[in-house]
Amino acid sequence: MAFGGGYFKTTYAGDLALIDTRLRRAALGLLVFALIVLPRFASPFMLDLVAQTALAAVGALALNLLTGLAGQVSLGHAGFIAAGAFTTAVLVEHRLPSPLLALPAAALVGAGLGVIVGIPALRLKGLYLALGTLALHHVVLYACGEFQSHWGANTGVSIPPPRFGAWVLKGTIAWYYALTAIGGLVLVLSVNLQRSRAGRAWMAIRDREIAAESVGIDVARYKVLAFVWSSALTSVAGALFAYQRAFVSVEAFGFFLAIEYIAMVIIGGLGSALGAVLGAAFVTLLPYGIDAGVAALRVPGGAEYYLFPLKFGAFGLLMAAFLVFEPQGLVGIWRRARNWVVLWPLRYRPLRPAS
Amino acid sequence: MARPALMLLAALLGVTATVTPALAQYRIGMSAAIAAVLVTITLGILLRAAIVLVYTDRIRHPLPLLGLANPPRRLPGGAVVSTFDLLTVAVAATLFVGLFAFLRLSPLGIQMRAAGEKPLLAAQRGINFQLLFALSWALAGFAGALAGILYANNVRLDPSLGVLGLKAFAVALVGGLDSLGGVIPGALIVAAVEVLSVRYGDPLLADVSPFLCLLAMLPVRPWGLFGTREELERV
Amino acid sequence: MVLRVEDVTLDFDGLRALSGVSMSVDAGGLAALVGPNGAGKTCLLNCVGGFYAPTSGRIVFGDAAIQGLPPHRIAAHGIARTFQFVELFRGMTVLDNILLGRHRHMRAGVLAGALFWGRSRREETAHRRRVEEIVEFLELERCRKELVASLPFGVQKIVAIGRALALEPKLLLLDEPSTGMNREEKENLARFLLRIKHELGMTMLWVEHDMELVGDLADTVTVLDFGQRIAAGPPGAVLHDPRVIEAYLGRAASREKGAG
Amino acid sequence: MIPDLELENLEVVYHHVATAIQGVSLRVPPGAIVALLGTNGAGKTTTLRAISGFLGADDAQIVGGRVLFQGATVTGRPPHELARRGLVLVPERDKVFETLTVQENLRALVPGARVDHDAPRPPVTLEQVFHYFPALAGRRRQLAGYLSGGERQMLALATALLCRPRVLLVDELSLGLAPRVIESLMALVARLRDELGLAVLLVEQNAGAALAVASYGYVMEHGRIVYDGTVERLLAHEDVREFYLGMGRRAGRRSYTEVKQYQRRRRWF
Repeated sequence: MAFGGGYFKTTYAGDLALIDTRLRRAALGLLVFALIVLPRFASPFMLDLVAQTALAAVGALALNLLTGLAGQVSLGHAGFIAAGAFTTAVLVEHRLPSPLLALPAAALVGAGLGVIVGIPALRLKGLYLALGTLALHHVVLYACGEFQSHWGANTGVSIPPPRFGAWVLKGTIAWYYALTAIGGLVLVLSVNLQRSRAGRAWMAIRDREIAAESVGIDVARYKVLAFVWSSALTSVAGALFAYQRAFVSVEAFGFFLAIEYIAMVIIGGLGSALGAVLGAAFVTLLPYGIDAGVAALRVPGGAEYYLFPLKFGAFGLLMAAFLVFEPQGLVGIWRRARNWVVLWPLRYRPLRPAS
Repeated sequence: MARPALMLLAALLGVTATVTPALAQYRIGMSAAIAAVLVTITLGILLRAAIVLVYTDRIRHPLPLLGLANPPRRLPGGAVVSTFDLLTVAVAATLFVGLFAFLRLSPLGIQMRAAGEKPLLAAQRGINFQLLFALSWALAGFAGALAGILYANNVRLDPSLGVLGLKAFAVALVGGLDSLGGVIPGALIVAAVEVLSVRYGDPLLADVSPFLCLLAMLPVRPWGLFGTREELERV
Repeated sequence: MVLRVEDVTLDFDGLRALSGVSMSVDAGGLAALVGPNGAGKTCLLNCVGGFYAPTSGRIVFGDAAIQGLPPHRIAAHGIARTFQFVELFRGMTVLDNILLGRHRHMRAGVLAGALFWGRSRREETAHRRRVEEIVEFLELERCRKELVASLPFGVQKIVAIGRALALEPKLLLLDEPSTGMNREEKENLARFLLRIKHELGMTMLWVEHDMELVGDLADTVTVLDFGQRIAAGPPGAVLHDPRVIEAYLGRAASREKGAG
Repeated sequence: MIPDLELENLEVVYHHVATAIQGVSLRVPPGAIVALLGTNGAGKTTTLRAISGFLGADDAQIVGGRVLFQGATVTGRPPHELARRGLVLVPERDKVFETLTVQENLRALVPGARVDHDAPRPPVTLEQVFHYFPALAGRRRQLAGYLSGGERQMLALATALLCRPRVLLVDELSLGLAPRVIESLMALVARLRDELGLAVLLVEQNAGAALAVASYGYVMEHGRIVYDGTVERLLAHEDVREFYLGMGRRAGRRSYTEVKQYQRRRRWF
């Protein structure tokens, strides 16, 4: 990092390694071990929370790929989630409930929608793009709503548990392992992307489009690619969401969900994979935290009525607090803490010697 | 729970909602436009929570409560519109002319445009840009609130009225974000499409029609019908 | 002749930025382009680099006419450039910035990059080696893992040259590389420019305001004023041309020249 | 005499961790032009920004020392307040409002109501501005974004003048300008000092141009002032001559083709 001393590498491969010290390797091993043995100790409710967080992290990582890396703001990611979920629902309605069909189909639908937004995005910037994606979200929801009422299932569509041959993915613990593994895999893939050619090209476009062109990056191609990959991944998350909840209804994918996803990447810290995961955990767990807080305070009856606006308001307050006080998000706090430890007992990094 | 506590909480939400924009807009590391969108949404979330806390989310019709009437008027040419419809048009026109004059001619308006372009330079020239940002948010809030009042009296009052704001985004973009003059044709087009899709389509379609307008316009003229085309970046 | 600009005219909203400019750059040469602010130097560079499409005229690079091509296609032809205000990728490290210069020479796609195994990993290592050569060439070892945004402007300008060199171009366009440098840094820059010319054999088209640098280093000088070429030739002759002194250098500068 | 501007041991830190300047002290007496020279990254621009007030977006803090303006401590005051008091910065980049016309750029500031009238400062009128910068008068209706580099610098100076400065902080006046333009702008700064009685702190890479008009100079390296003195003393210093003016040991300018193939060392202390 930017500190003077530290570890010296003798090969480029060594310098490229993600986990480069014994301490980090040990910490990672411990974390994986803890996640594996967790079901022996935790309640099903806790496991479900972890699983939900992992699923949200997949969506947040996908959005981070688009917004954090490539710099293309999307307010319509709930639309892609809805598209994935409803792709599954449509297949189920056509008696094709196999996840081996539904997941690739969701990815394809997502990729297609990605192209549909990606191509106008070539000429759009900032505000226009954000609102364009928001518009797409509304249109996708309209289409989903039409489908829902068309099939006569006004409340929603039930989804059977995913079946892989003879084995059925069912129960809290199974879902916990499946979703945590998927979340971990997507995290590793996103981290890798950031240190390879395509990820660098996206970051270049984010930082300075004109300079990106000057080094020979086909900006148009890479922008569309970012939309396609991000929305395909998000749609797969949507399909998983449908299977896990076993139910799909258009009400679940409203404007607020889109805001939740953008909040995840912002509260977590834009452009950082770790941030996306932290943000996903934060936003997913927040409502339960408030529930627990209300329960602990033993407020008199009738309080449930106010719970929804309370959650809403707390969410807004936290968003505002992060926007104002910590634009770097949770990852910024983490970096500061790390700097504090590394620099201790000094407070500031000294000026570098003459170069 | 005690009602005063809720009121206090609502007040806290409201204050945060009004202070956030001015503070957040220049701190955030992203482009100003994105920061503005996020801040607007946050603000919406906060205000909505505050409103539900205080007033609950029942739908109301304020007009009879205020003891006002909204009689229909016959226009020359035979069309019939409500009084508040006429009032809305009049208010919109006044607001439009007033804003135009303010931003083009008054020193404060010029300072506002200056601070919008380069907050730091404005500060270095003795302009308190945070005050100006707060003022511009207040102006926007005032105009939005006027729209809300007129709509609530004319149609109904409920907390999900905020969706109107999303339509306003569509209008602003179709007209061209940097063109005050584009607002009127933009609004006319969006409204016409909405009315026509109620008439010939279904009401659900009408709800998304502003967004369809937006999506149709963006690939063709991304800078809006009357906006200025973004110049090539200087290098 | 590596680059030929033939009768290029460029209009913006009725404003004529370039009118009928012609010039050529010989292989291996260091050609300077000078002139007052707003004379159209950067516009000409932008036409060659593909950021502006000339209203009329031709730009020939090697055997190919390149006017009006998009910038990334021009980069693929072997033209790299630096910018007046560096335009680096501020949120990335020096290494990543220079690695981006290798983009055109690399192959890995999105999926290969996400997996980061086998071929894409070997490719990354191989190009990292090339980047280290550039880091060493430009003496940037100390800051290779620093974020570009935290570096002083003068160092950023050198990083920008490094990013352009990583493209392994045949022609390097430099837009006021010495702006914001003091004498000492300019001497370093001069050293790098001479080494690029002699050791890498690259052809350079160089927009510059510092007449001492131009006088000492350039092989040929072209002077623009109000979008027109007013003089061209070896620096010794051009910088004493009365018209150039009148339009650009001013009296004091020419006195200095006379004395030195 | 109280200096118009004085820095006492100023220390600035970026992003809560990175030290940018450590213990800078300097004085700008009334009516003087003081030059601040230094290599890139020495902290010159940071010093100017620290004087004229940081914004939250910079993520920088003054963690030690004081800024005194006409005897009063103004450390960490917001930029607009400092500008109104008469401490006005002409920044290095982003110095005009490009989407406004020249006239609007000037008019955004003209109404004197916001500036306190009792301050012993020269009133500056639009006529005066056009008198100093006749080139701007002809371009009143043009968008500032279309101005050339020299004209932009003039407009930046003009809007700074309209803030009725006591002390003018100028960051890289000569950046990217033609030799002829630099010459005339430097002469203009000297003229403003003479006619309006301004004090000027001139931050420059172009040491030759700055020392031609300044009376006193500071040399800054690695966040510290390493050498200071009258212009005569600076011009006599061997290292200033070698590293900032490019003079060889012998008389006359050293050619760039004679550069050494290694980094040279300098010896300030």
